Amino acid sequence: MNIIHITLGILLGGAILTYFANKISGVVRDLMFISTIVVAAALFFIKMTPDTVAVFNLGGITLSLGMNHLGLLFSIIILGLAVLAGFYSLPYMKGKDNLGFFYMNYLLSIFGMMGIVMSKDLVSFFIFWEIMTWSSYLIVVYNGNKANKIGIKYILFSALGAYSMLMAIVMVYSQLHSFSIADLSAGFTTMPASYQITIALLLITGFAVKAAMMPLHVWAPDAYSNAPMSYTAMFSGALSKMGVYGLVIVFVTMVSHLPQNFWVRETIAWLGAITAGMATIYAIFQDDAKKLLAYSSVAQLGYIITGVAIGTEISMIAALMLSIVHGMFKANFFMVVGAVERQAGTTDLTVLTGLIRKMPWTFFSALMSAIALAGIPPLVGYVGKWMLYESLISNGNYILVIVIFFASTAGFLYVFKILYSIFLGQEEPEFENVKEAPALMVIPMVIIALLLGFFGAFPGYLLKYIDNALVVMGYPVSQGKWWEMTTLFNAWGNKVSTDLIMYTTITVFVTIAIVLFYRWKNGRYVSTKDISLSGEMPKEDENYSFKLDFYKPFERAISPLLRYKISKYYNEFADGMEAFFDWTRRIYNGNAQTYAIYVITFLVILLLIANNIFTV
Amino acid sequence: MINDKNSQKIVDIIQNFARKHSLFVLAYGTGCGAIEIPPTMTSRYDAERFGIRGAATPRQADVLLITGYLTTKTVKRVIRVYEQMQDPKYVIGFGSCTINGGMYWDSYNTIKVLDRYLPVDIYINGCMPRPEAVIEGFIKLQKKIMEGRAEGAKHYKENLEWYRANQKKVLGPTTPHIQEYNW
Amino acid sequence: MVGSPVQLIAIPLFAAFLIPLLGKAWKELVRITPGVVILYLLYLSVDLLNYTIEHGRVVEVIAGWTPPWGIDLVFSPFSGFLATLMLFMGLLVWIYSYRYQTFEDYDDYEPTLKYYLLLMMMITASVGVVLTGDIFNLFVFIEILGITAYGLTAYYRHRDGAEASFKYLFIGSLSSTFLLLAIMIIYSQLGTLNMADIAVKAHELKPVYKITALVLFLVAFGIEAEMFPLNGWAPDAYSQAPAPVGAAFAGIVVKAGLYTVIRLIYTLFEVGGTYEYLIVMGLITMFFAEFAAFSQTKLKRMLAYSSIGQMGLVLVAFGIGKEEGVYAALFLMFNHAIIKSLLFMSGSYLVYKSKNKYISELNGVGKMMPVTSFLFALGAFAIVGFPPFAGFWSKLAVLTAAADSGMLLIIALILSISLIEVIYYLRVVNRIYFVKRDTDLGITKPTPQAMFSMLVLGAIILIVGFYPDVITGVLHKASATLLDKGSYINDVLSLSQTIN
Amino acid sequence: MDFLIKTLGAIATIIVAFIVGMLYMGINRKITARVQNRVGPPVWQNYIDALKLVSKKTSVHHGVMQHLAPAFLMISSMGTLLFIPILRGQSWFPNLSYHGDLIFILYFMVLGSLGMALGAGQTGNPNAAIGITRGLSQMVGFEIPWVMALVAMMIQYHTTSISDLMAIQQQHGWLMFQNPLAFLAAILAMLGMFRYSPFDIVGAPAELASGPISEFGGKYLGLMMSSGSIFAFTKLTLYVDLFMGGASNIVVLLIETFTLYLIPMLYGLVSPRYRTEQAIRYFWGWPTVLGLAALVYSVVI
Amino acid sequence: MSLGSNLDLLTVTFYGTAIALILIGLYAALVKRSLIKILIGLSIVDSGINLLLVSIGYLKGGTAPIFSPAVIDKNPAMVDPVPQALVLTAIVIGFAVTAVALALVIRLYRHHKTVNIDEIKNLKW
Repeated sequence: MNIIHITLGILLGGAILTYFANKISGVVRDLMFISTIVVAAALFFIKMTPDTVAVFNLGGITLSLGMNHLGLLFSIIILGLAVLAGFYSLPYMKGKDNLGFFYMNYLLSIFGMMGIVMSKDLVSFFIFWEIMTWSSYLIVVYNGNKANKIGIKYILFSALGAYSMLMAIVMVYSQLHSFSIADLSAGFTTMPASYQITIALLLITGFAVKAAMMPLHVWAPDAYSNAPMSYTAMFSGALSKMGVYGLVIVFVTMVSHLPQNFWVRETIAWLGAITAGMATIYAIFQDDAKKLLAYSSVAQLGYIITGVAIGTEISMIAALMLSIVHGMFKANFFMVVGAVERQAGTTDLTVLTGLIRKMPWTFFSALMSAIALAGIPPLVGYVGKWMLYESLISNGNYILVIVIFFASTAGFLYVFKILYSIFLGQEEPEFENVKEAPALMVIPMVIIALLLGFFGAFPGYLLKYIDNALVVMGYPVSQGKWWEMTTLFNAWGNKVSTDLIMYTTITVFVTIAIVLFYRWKNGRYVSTKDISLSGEMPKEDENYSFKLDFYKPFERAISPLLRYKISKYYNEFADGMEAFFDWTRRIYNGNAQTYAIYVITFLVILLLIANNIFTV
Repeated sequence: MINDKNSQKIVDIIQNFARKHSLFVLAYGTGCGAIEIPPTMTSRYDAERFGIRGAATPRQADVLLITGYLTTKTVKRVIRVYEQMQDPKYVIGFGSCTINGGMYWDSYNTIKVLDRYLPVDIYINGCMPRPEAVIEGFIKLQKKIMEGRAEGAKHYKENLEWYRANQKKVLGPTTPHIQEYNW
Repeated sequence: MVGSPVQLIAIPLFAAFLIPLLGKAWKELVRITPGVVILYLLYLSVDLLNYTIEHGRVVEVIAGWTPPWGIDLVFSPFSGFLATLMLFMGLLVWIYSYRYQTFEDYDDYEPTLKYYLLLMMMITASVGVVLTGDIFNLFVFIEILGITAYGLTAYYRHRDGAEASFKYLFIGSLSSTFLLLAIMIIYSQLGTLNMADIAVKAHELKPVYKITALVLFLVAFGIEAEMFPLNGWAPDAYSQAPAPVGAAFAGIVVKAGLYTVIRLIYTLFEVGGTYEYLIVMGLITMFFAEFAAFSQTKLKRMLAYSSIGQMGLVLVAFGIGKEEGVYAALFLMFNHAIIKSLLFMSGSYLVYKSKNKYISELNGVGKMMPVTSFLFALGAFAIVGFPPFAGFWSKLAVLTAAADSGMLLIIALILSISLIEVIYYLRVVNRIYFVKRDTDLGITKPTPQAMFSMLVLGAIILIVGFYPDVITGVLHKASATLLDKGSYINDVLSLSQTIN
Repeated sequence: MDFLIKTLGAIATIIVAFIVGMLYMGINRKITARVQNRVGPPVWQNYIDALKLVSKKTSVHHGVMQHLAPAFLMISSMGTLLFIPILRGQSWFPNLSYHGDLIFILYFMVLGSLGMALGAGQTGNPNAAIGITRGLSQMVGFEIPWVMALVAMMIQYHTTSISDLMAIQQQHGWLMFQNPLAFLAAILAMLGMFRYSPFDIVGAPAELASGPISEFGGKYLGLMMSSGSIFAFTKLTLYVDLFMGGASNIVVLLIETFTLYLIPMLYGLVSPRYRTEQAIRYFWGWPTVLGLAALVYSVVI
Repeated sequence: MSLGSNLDLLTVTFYGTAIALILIGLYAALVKRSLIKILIGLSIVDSGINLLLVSIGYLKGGTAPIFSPAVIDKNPAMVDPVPQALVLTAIVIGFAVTAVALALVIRLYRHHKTVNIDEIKNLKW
């Protein structure tokens, strides 16, 4: 019994107990759920040391679990978000059906994720991966909304990824007769070249599905937006990072040894960048907050994939930094949307309007997340992006920089859209009685928002963990070379002082704000209906907020790009396959005589060719 | 210091100077007089050399230029625009129609005397006034501002009830949207 | 060791014919007797299995005639494992069908009597198929199995059971024709019917006879094992039979059919190309069956096609050969028996009231029948191979076995088939849990007995899933035994020497 | 002491930027008038305007974001100003230029737009929101050639620091001659950055009632104007630093910045207005081609 | 005891008839549309196979395979008893199958009011 057993045991046991606690009462269930997460997280962070190992023998296979700094880094994302989103979840999910089921799967997916980051061999990795997949799948379809469309899409792509991973795993086994990841990285170079590239590509496919890389991303927008927001915070924030985790391992231990190293990296990096670009464009035109954020998640994951694929030291730091930061701000954003959904009853951006005065704290955290998401200094979102650009430029991927920069700039558009549509604009009588979300929901959001600011000034606190993780992966120590506690360096020795930026910003902001707020009391708030509009005064039931065709000019400008939609090809392929399946089953035409003729024909054919296929 | 009388005077002088030389005009082009505004602003007469420039919204404007007759329908808007403007603000009545109704003196639905509804600082007479006259009017207004006599807004505030009563009288039951005026 | 393998066949056969007599005494005995008998047999079989795992196979001679002249029963870890599995499934099927409501629709106890009689005979025949060492005896058991299966398929008068049964019978009699022809060729050329003896003498056969016999065998057994172009009967029979019979088909009958193919290829003939044949046919079977399953609109038919597809996978696993492949195949057979039976059992209760058993009628049933739905979902998750359920380990075993032999293309094909499987099973699960109920069909609660047997199956899925070692030891032993052809021949034929 | 000097320097920098920026705007108005055959306002007209706006009473607001919008704008303009070198090799304007690099500045310059966008959104005026969407869309347009030009220079000289680029220009000559393609792309992007005609659809007065700022008056507008003029100076200085080797003293700086300022100004005087999508397509046309060519050029060099 | 060793007219007739029966039976089973005819065809196939089986065991001039001391002393050519046993079993089984099949046909006829196999396909796809 060590901390690994205990953490996993608590999570698994807690999951099952939570389900049964639901039969007793809702309060017991909630307590069970939250205490499971909190206790697991607390014990984990207090007790976990990087050298703990646990071994199971199952089915003739040795499953070994352990922890290293890379895993620790991702555990921070997982458990940190789990605690925050867990607290958030309690009021958010209150009164919904089947909560025992929901919380059980919630805990199971955390269990799966923790298992993944602890796995030291491929089989346990796969087992936990699948547990994570199906538990998250059950949550995606949990509210029953278009379950067969969205859920099947999600599970189909997940299974596609998982099965390509499984194929790679058995290929590894056939070559090395071991499932251990350590053996794999040691023995990778001894494999035949064709195996090396196949295994690497299969694994990349498997992880890219979870990380929603370009041709495999079509599940993501629907799945993200369909799950309850308190889970999507985890889903987009932590669960998708498992794909990143896998990609990091693959790129470090395998791709770097490939003869095709360069091409694999370039391809994946480009796919990541195109993912970022296209997903951003689609995010801009979404009219549902959840969908918008879902596409935005895909886009952000695109940056991360690019960073991982480039694989230089600084790009790895950038990718891991972006992973953490994306986990923070996107989880926060989804929580914001969840709070809005709970309080105002909808996430339709064309309906929502003017909630800023009703939900100021929610707006504050949304604003912080938005600034971090857009990568604008001085919040921490900027650190990762900066490093990503520096790495791409110093690595010679110039066009990639442009693509990513385009995605990033276009990201402002949807950031503004979501902030404006939900919180700004004219107030609506329909939302007259909307209140700020309960404290249990607001506090996690505000905590994340403040953390975004804090890490913006002192990114070193995060970079330290990333550095440890990268040292485990065989990179040299990067502190001092690429970053200090409050300074970032690029390949050419140029630097950015994050703390100075933060101080300058705050100084200027506060100074100007003081000027602006001088004689604040003399000012008077007037309703947003009181606007200068050619002397016209909107009636109470009229709302002049700009909602429809929000970025029509941009859409017109970019229309050639929108003509190709990958889901169209997938749909056509699926329809074709379905028609084909339907056609093949016509073989069973229901006539016994036909079946008999099949038998005789088969016999005759087999007799005729038997000499060729059987050797006596 | 700011409450000190002398320094207040200096501040007033500076402020009035600035206000005088920077008149953002919101032209309310209701009547035929609007046609005289473009020549006033463009190359021929170039009002901008006096610091007069157009403003697009009442929030930014200093001068409300009523170019011609106002009907009961438009006066509602004009009042609203006027009240949306920020202090200090001035009204210029433009053309005979704003003074006494002009050629619409017996029309059933035009406003005859603008001053009953809005505090007009300067009238520019003529039907319609030429751009020269308009510029003349602006210069008069500038003088008034410099001397600190352009206090229509203050007058409006002080006699709000009277104005409101007049407005109500002419607008009748169609006045529900006029906001409370308390700034 | 408490008894000889003969009891495994003799007792149920005897009991089957005793049932009507007992029924005259007390009608409830008709229901109770089979259970008691099967329970005893299961005990016997487990005991024997334990014995054989330690001491090697038990060869039992019937009526004193030693092989190669007489008929012998071979209880090896391999055949014993299958026999035990069949008996266990038989027991669960019995529990499940105990006071199964449909039977009670009839006033008299005659249908019940027929059902239990046929069920007992079916179990007898299946166990006989697995245990016998004589090829003609095998034929006889297969025929008995067939006749009982025809009867059980046509059990319901008001459904299309007769049609399904006729198809089954038609194809089945073709199968028996070919089997008899093949036996005839073997006997005419080798003059022996004992499997071990045939295996020894097989090389004496002229190639033309050998190949003809092989082809005939393959087609005949292929029909029983539901290979692709030969399996037209299967989905009909599965879907029209009563639910416990469907489960029994998946858990018992198919296993017997598969066993024959395996025995043929692994023991009787050593002919090059058979393994490849198995793989190719298995893949084709899988593909067509899963394609068909994908587009089904009726639940039981979908399960039936899925079952065929799984059998294809088992064939592939056997075709991989080697110990890993056989191990994987046996594991798959075990899982398939457990899981597919559970799916049939729970699934038929989910659509109990429905006439046409459409999948769309499952919408939202999860709220009304939580436990049954949960068990169905568990089965679905297990059969598509999600860890940590039982199906995962067998899938992993197949894949590692294939990878060991370097058959990457096959792995890819198996996995892509699995994708289809995932879709259509989860579509059903989605309907059960996450789609709103839109029919006014009522539900029928499972009987406690049925619930018990389903729970047992569910528990096995979880136990094997979390701790596969409960079963892997036996499987390893069984697969080693199957591959050890020499010792099989030796064990069987040495009897005659010791006696003579 | 050092801190004090730095702070004073920063304040001085901002004041100079404000004065110069306002002056440029005034000159712009004057020149525009002359081109239109008018006398035009005096060059100090803008100071008067700003003074008037600040002294104007501002007694209504629509919420806190409207208050903060000018603050956000100021962060972006002043902050950027503080992080780029004003004069080369002189201690007159000590600032933070060694603590940020080009990519940082690229992003920092956007913060103001975002804050402004939020402030305009808060007012609830549909014209403001429409203007914002146009502005942001247009920004996506001109950022592409702009970034291309910057990346071209970064890879040509292996640095992302403005000071380093200035130092390099001391040795190799101005970058506008070293990589003329990048310079052209950057200049074309600058047209969009200044939002003068033909790219002034954001605040098209006749159509959108001055767009984003339509609810801002008084001190808000005054601060926005100040911020705009500081930002104009900042951008010009940045261009001078990047392409004209920086300036060694204030006179040179003024000459150089003014020369650059003439480009968008004169281009704007003779241009009608582009629609948003036309503007975006314009930036993704020749400027982007030039930017790509610049990239290729600097890779080849 | 190979097939080709003692071919004579009788053997050829036996084998030929048996194979002809099998083929006729298969023809009936595969081509005829009536369930009854199909069953008859299957029965003919059965008969053919049984005949074939018996023929294998046949030995020209062989006696009945009855072991008695008198017979054993003469060491005569006995026909092989095993095929005969097999045939007996096969006949029984065939009988049972035919019986079941006929019962099914009656059921099908009641249900579908036809014995045309083309019309009995409620279960398909």
